[in-house]
Amino acid sequence: MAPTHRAPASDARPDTAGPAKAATATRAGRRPALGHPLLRHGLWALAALAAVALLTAATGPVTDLRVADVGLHLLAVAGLQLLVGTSGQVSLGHGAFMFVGAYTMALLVVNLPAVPLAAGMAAACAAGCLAGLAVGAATARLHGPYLAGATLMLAVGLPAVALRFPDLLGGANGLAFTAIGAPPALSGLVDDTQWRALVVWTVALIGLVVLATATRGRLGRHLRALRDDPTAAALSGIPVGRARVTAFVISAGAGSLAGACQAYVLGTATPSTYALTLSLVLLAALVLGGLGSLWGAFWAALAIVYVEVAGTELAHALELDTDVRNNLPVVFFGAVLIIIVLAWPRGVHGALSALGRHRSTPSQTGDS
Amino acid sequence: MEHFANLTLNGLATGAVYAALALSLVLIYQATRVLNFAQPAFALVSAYLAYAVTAATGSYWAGFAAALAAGALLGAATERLLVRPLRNASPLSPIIATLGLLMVLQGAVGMVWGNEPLSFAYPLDYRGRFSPADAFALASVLLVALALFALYRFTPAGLRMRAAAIRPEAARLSGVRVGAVLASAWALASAIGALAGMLAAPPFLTPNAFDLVFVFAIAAAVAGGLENPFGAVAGGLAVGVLLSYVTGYAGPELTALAALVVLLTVLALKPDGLFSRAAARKV
Amino acid sequence: GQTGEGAEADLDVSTGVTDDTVTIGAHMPLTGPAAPGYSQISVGAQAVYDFVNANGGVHGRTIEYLAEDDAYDPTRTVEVTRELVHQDEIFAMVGGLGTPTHSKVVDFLNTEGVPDLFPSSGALMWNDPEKYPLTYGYQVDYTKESKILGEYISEEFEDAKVGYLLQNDDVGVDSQRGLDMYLQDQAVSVEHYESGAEDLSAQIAGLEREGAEVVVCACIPNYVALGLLESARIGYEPQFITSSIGGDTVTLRGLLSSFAEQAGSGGDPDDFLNGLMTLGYLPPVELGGDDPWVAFLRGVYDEYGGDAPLSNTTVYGMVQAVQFVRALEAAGEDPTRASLIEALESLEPGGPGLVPFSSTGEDRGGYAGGFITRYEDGELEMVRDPAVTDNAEGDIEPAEVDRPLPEDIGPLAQG
Amino acid sequence: MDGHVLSVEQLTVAFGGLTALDRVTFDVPHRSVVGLIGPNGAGKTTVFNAVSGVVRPREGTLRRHGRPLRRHRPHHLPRLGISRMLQGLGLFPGMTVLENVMVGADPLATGGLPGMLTGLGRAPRDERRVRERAEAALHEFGVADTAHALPGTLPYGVQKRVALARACVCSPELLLLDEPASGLAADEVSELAERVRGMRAHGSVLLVEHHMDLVMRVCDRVVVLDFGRVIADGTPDEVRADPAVERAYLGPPEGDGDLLAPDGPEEARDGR
Amino acid sequence: MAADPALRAASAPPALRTEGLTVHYGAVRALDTVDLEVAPGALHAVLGANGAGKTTFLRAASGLHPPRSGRVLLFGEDVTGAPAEELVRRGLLHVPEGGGVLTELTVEENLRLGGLVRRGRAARAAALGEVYDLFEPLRERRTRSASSLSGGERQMLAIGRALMAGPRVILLDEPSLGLAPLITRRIMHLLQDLRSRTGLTVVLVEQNARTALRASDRAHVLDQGAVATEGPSADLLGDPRVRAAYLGL
Ligand SMILES: Nc1ncnc2c1ncn2[C@@H]1O[C@H](COP(=O)(O)OP(=O)(O)OP(=O)(O)O)[C@@H](O)[C@H]1O
Ligand SMILES: Nc1ncnc2c1ncn2[C@@H]1O[C@H](COP(=O)(O)OP(=O)(O)OP(=O)(O)O)[C@@H](O)[C@H]1O
Ligand SMILES: [Mg+2]
Ligand SMILES: [Mg+2]
Repeated sequence: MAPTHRAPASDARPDTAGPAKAATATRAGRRPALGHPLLRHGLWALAALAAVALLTAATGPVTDLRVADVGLHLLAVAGLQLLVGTSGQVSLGHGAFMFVGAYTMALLVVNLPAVPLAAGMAAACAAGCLAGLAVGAATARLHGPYLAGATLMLAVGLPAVALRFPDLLGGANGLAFTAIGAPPALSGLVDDTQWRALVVWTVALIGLVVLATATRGRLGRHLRALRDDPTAAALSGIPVGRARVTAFVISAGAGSLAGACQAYVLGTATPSTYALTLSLVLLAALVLGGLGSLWGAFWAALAIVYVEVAGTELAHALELDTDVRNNLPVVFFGAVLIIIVLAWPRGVHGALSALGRHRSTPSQTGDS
Repeated sequence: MEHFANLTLNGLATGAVYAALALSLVLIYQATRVLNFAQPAFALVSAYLAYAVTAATGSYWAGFAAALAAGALLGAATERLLVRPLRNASPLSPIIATLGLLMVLQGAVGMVWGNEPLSFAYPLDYRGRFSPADAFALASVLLVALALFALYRFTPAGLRMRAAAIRPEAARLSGVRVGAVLASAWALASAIGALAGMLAAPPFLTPNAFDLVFVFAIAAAVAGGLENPFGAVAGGLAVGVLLSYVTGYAGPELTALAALVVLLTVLALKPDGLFSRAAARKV
Repeated sequence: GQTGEGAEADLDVSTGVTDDTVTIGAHMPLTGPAAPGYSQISVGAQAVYDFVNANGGVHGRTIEYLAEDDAYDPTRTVEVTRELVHQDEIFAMVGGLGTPTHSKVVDFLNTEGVPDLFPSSGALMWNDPEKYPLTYGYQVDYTKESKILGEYISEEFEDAKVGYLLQNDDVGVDSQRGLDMYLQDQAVSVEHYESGAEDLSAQIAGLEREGAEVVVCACIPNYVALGLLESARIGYEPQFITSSIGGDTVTLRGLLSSFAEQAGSGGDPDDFLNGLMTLGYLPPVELGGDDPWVAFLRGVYDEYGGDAPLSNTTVYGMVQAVQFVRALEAAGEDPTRASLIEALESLEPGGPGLVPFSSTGEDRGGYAGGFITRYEDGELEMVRDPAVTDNAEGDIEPAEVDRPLPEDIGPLAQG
Repeated sequence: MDGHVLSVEQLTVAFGGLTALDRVTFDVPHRSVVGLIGPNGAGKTTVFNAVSGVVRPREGTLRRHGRPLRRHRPHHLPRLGISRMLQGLGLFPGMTVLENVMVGADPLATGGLPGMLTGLGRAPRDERRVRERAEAALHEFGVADTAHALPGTLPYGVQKRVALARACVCSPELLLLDEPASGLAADEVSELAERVRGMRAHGSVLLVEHHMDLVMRVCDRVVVLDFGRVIADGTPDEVRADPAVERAYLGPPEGDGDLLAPDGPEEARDGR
Repeated sequence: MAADPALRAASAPPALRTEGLTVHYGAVRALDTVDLEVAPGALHAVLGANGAGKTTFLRAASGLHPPRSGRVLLFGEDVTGAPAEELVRRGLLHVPEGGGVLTELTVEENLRLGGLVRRGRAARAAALGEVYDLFEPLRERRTRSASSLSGGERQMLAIGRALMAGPRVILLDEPSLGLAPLITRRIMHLLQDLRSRTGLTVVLVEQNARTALRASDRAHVLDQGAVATEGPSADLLGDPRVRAAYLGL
């Protein structure tokens, strides 16, 4: 440690990215605990599920599909949030865990159609956790760009497994299947897409409750501590390596569940879905949404689904040359990313909460 | 045995391309601690511009010069407009901004030139087991690495560059004009990236042509250690040769997997890359 | 609210048909690594629809063609397809592109009762009336065409060592099955490439090492060009024979145009291409004015197409559109999905193509075979006359086809 | 020997060619304050690093209550009843003061991973206990009102107290303090002295400090290092009177007027 | 042989002068209209409790933190708003709190970096030699990474790096921090020596008020961002009220 003894000088750039330092003074300590955390989070989740049910009941299958898409991406990004925002490990390979989940789900449905959905989800989560354990253990000593590089290669390399075992995993074509839809008892009440959206949100919200509980409690504290200062964290009794791996495992489990949800909704698992782009988009959306808070993950999921839609609609709305029209959505997404990162370096959530603070205490500004 | 030699030579030729892009990544990492995702896009724009200039003038080398100039310009502009404003944000922010830039530039190239492949010439005769074009690629990359090494180690400019990257404020207090130094580092790096683009573009150029090159360049840079230009070159050539063997002996679907396994192995043994110095004292 | 699942979808509907429009959709990669090579297909199809619309449409209705980008990512395919069906309410899917992609929506389209016409893929699964009653193939399937190629090679290059260069997906697998029926004993080497790879040097080196004198490529044009260039680089000169997806010499000429000069002989990309053999089933643009359909399509393309030269890939999309226009016309004044299907099944097997087109109740494999040409300085020489076969053990038989002229087809004639 | 919280025996640490510690031997008795002083680079922090498992000694033994410490790692310290305050404080800038101190108190929690994930089982009780302990420590160190502030926004003296609170919240048996007085104003140093003396009631302190007033005021024993060797070991008065210590570290006795007067011993040191 | 600073002040403009310097961090005013004048060749102390604004003052004076209002004059020239790197070229060196050594560079690279603003290879080499003579431990560790240094060694390196530039005015933020008593004294000696040899002007921020007042000619005492009192150091040291209220002595 340098004998610096004030708040970290603005020019100190730790390369073990503590990406969210200033952004994430959580309120864990600020609010007196309102009952049991599980109860609190569970009530939130039920409210959210009810909202989703209302929304899907009021809209058509295309919106249902997008709602489901938001839900599963929310879960994936929330997992990434724990890894990147809380534990400070930058992963460019989160899509690989979605790959694991999607294929676990697909293999189960294809080979053992009788297995109940919940068991499929549990298996996918377990497979993801195992993958996370392996990856976390292999990369526990890496920091900053080295971890980023290794996980980037993971995102590219792992889906190739499907190409290596075409008989089992379907090669480049992947697997197509139809998982069980709405139970007959509910036919007439909910249609198939709506049912799937509800399943996704149920899974996602369970995942979020776990992630929220873990982040608010001792584990989250440990992860934030080792993000901010690994040496001091170790000296305070935190087994740094093990905590890092734990973060990887949990985040991979969430990513894997999200992948399983995606496979369940769309009935496909294909390597090209889990290409590098997916991993990069997840991370980009996380930063755009705001590091360090599950709300950030929510904005991220919205962005992943709807910026794309907006770009496509823009392209259709404008009378354009073919080449320009085709490429417009990509450019649009990139431009949104740049503008938001420049305008709100702490993401949508950071900007909104700063706004909120500004409103409530107009005299207090100036968080460096 | 002859097959082995062929695979090795092919691997060296593609490895030179990875090495060139890895060099530009390393240089930018050294300068600003940013993993520049827009680097392949700079290379792409430069290569497409070179294509246009070559088509207009009929001279490959006019296109080549235009590419390097365009690369330098793009790099400097990005540093000024995207990276510098995010200096005090989280370290991830500039990385994500460059990712956004990658999307914008890649899409823009598609808008202007379309997504169909263009036929892109080699600088020199490409025929032969180790052709003049291959030799050009390898030689230019080695030369650039040598020059960069000398720049870092022996020149005040290199010292300023490193200082500006590590602790901008402390560097300013030693009289380093951090802004100018960083902009020129980005310009230089992106010119090297443009060189990589010119080497990687033949034979066919598409807006996504450099995606895989970029991935392997990152793997090369990381495996070699981000502190050292020779690490990038060694990493690039090693990755090129390795992938060539894997394709030749095991099957092309395994290349990415093999790269992953090798990278993890290297980093497990040397967490900061092969050419890194000892880890810094923490307390 | 939407139709529940399980119940047989109602086909007596005219979703997507209004008084003056018929809306159809397709999914294809317009961006991303898989886009190159395919964008001309939708350009060609659009040109035909524009031409038809400009000439009064089909039964007075203009055709609205929605080509959506799926970036060759099946997840996106599922999403855009559902949007096309539920939101844009298309009448039919026409020309959904790619095996990995389209195979993920074929179930959905069939259960939703959306006619699924002419997927742009040579996979065998489109021809499965039992499972996919609403799906009708277009492209000659990979196995059929490679059987014809295999037989030809086994006859014409009797003692030659043969190497395969295959795309590492169903294209390669299905093609190899057909080739192996005839070339099992001659094949000395099988090389694969991943689509998206930038380099074939290891594969070509492998083929050369095994001494392959004939190389069959089941590849898209990019990789045919790369293979030709790479062999020229190392001075390896086998006879290249490509399947239908890779043999577009217009595209190949474009790809190779920069290298001819360095090859040192007058600077014509034909130096790479001369002698190249290709399987085809549509009229090749090289036939020029000699073929009424090529002349017609060129006219349409010149007026409504893009800036790129007319290639066989463009023709692929144009013929796809022509076949749809034919079916739509036959579906009657007030088309329903059922009448469209009916019209398809009674469609004359002849069309712009040089081999029969099959879209009957039992066999909806689309083009049923092909012919083989040899390229020489811009001219094509027919080395194997049109033949048809099945994708199993069946024989290869000469094909006869009646080709209507463009002016015989109502919506096209008014021009 | 068993009475000693820590015994350092023949401790030798080398970095490449540089021997940072050379057969260092001393004890920290139960309930005592031991000062560790010496010129810059003498190896004081390195002693701390060896005790806390951050560096591996080349030779020598560390004993706790007579039992050797073998291959222990930094995160074992709380379990060993040892706690360390870093030279640069090492507060977690992204966490509130309360959370910072709660991290120090976390070893009190006993629940496992499932509880942390679900909030079930012992987790809520653990959490409450840890929080109460941390709040008590904040009170004790007079910084309770800053509980929800980020450390970076606080004056340095307050940050120091937070760091101390974090180090002390688990009532360690041995507290390692690395230059706790640096950057503090005179009155704050006095307060610190009181606290350090007060700690003797529960455990022992090993104190590295350049602030001689403090060292002389609070230490029961002082060990002096120079170039990695122990050059003196005794009561503060003995050490102050030791000419070797004066030559190597202290310079001529203070209070003789101008600090800037040329002093002989310094020249002598230059000639080493 | 020190020239009388007061005498020189009469003939030359002050080495450093601030007029109404005011600095904000967001909405917080950290420095409030601070006027200060340092004669060339003087050793001037700035004192105050934790958080009084001493560091902020130095950062504003050296161009690291642009003031909201007020002026900074260097040898009579207005340099308000000039960036720190320009001021370094004009001979104003700031050794920040905690030194700010570049831990990724070697010891010698750190020093060479400091000397880059100096013209002439020979001058740089001579300066390097002088710094090594001054801080022997640095010479022994010249090829080591600066991150391996002990706390005190880093502080030496930071001061050495500033000296490499051949400063005319040097701003030191708590230089004695973490240094052994002997080294602190040597640094004070060195500063005295430099000002008599080269006319160096020193602004010294210190927590240890007694040492600082003994070493300096004049001093300012800051309290909550404003100047509480100022005067010749000896007077301040002798004034019991000042000692009690601001210096905690
Ligand atoms: N990890 C390391 N690698 C190389 N050298 C080191 C390392 N750690 C310490 N040293 C060297 O060992 C010697 C002792 O360092 P240490 O930090 O223990 O000194 P110290 O007595 O604490 O000094 P200070 O009072 O200045 O803090 C120093 O010369 C330092 O340069
Ligand atoms: N980056 C910053 N953002 C917000 N407030 C700050 C910042 N830096 C300093 N302050 C505040 O400005 C005031 C003056 O701080 P400064 O660091 O100048 O004091 P100081 O006199 O140097 O104190 P010390 O003796 O602790 O070094 C303090 O109240 C401090 O909390
Ligand atoms: Mg120390
Ligand atoms: Mg200060």
